[in-house]
Amino acid sequence: MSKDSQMRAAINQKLIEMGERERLKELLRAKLVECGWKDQLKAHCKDVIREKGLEHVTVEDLVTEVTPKGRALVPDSVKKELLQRIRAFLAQHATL
Amino acid sequence: MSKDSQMRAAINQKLIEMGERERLKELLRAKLVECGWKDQLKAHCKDVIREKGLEHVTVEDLVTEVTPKGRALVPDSVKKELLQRIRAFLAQHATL
Amino acid sequence: EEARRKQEHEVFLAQFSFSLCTEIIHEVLDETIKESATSQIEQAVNEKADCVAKCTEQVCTSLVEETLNVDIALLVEDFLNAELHRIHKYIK
Repeated sequence: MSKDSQMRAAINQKLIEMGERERLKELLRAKLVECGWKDQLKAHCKDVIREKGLEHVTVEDLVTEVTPKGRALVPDSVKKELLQRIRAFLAQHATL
Repeated sequence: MSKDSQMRAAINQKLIEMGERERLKELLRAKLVECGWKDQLKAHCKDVIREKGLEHVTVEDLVTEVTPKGRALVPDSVKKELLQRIRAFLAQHATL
Repeated sequence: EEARRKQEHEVFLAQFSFSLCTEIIHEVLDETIKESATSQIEQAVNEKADCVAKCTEQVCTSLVEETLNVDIALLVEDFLNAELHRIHKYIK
């Protein structure tokens, strides 16, 4: 294992241990609701179901169909905020 | 056309296509005879004529007069049986 | 040497932060998209079942009314004819 991947594994371990990974995920979930992403996704799911007909759509089909748009719809500001929080956490725990 | 009226049209279409609509009407008629509906309605016709006098009653008048009671006299059990038969038919034959 | 190591570490942290951020976004998005897809399909299935149930009842009601309208008209006509016949016979 290289030095980098050792370090990566150690940080990941620490993030999980300290509950920060879950907190980051929670923060993102909350931001996605707050910025209307979740509603947009719901509407897109509805459109696809209406377009293809309920009897022709499985959950897997729907996931495949809406994922590209779902990813594209995440606002840059949300991504930036998450990145900053990760950086702040790492900076705060400089020994990592 | 609204979603509901499309659905109603599809159900009717299926019932007519397979001759089930006529069979259901026949079943209803048989049930009405069986439960004494016809006799009760005739008795009601008699009452109306006794009250108004035969010379003052046309077919249309009498129809208008006895229809509400005719509808009310259909037992709920008969309506339920009919509904269940339609449901069973659709479950067996239709992809709506 | 110290400065070089520090800079390397900074670069590493920047890259790590970015890849962790992407990883978390993908993880959360995948979970949320799957949840939404499942619940939207479930909701559509329920809505359709409600619609079928409601429309089946309406079709049944109209079938009963249609049959009753015809049968009541026939019954009344037969009844009046019979009454008239009876009276004529009585008068005779």
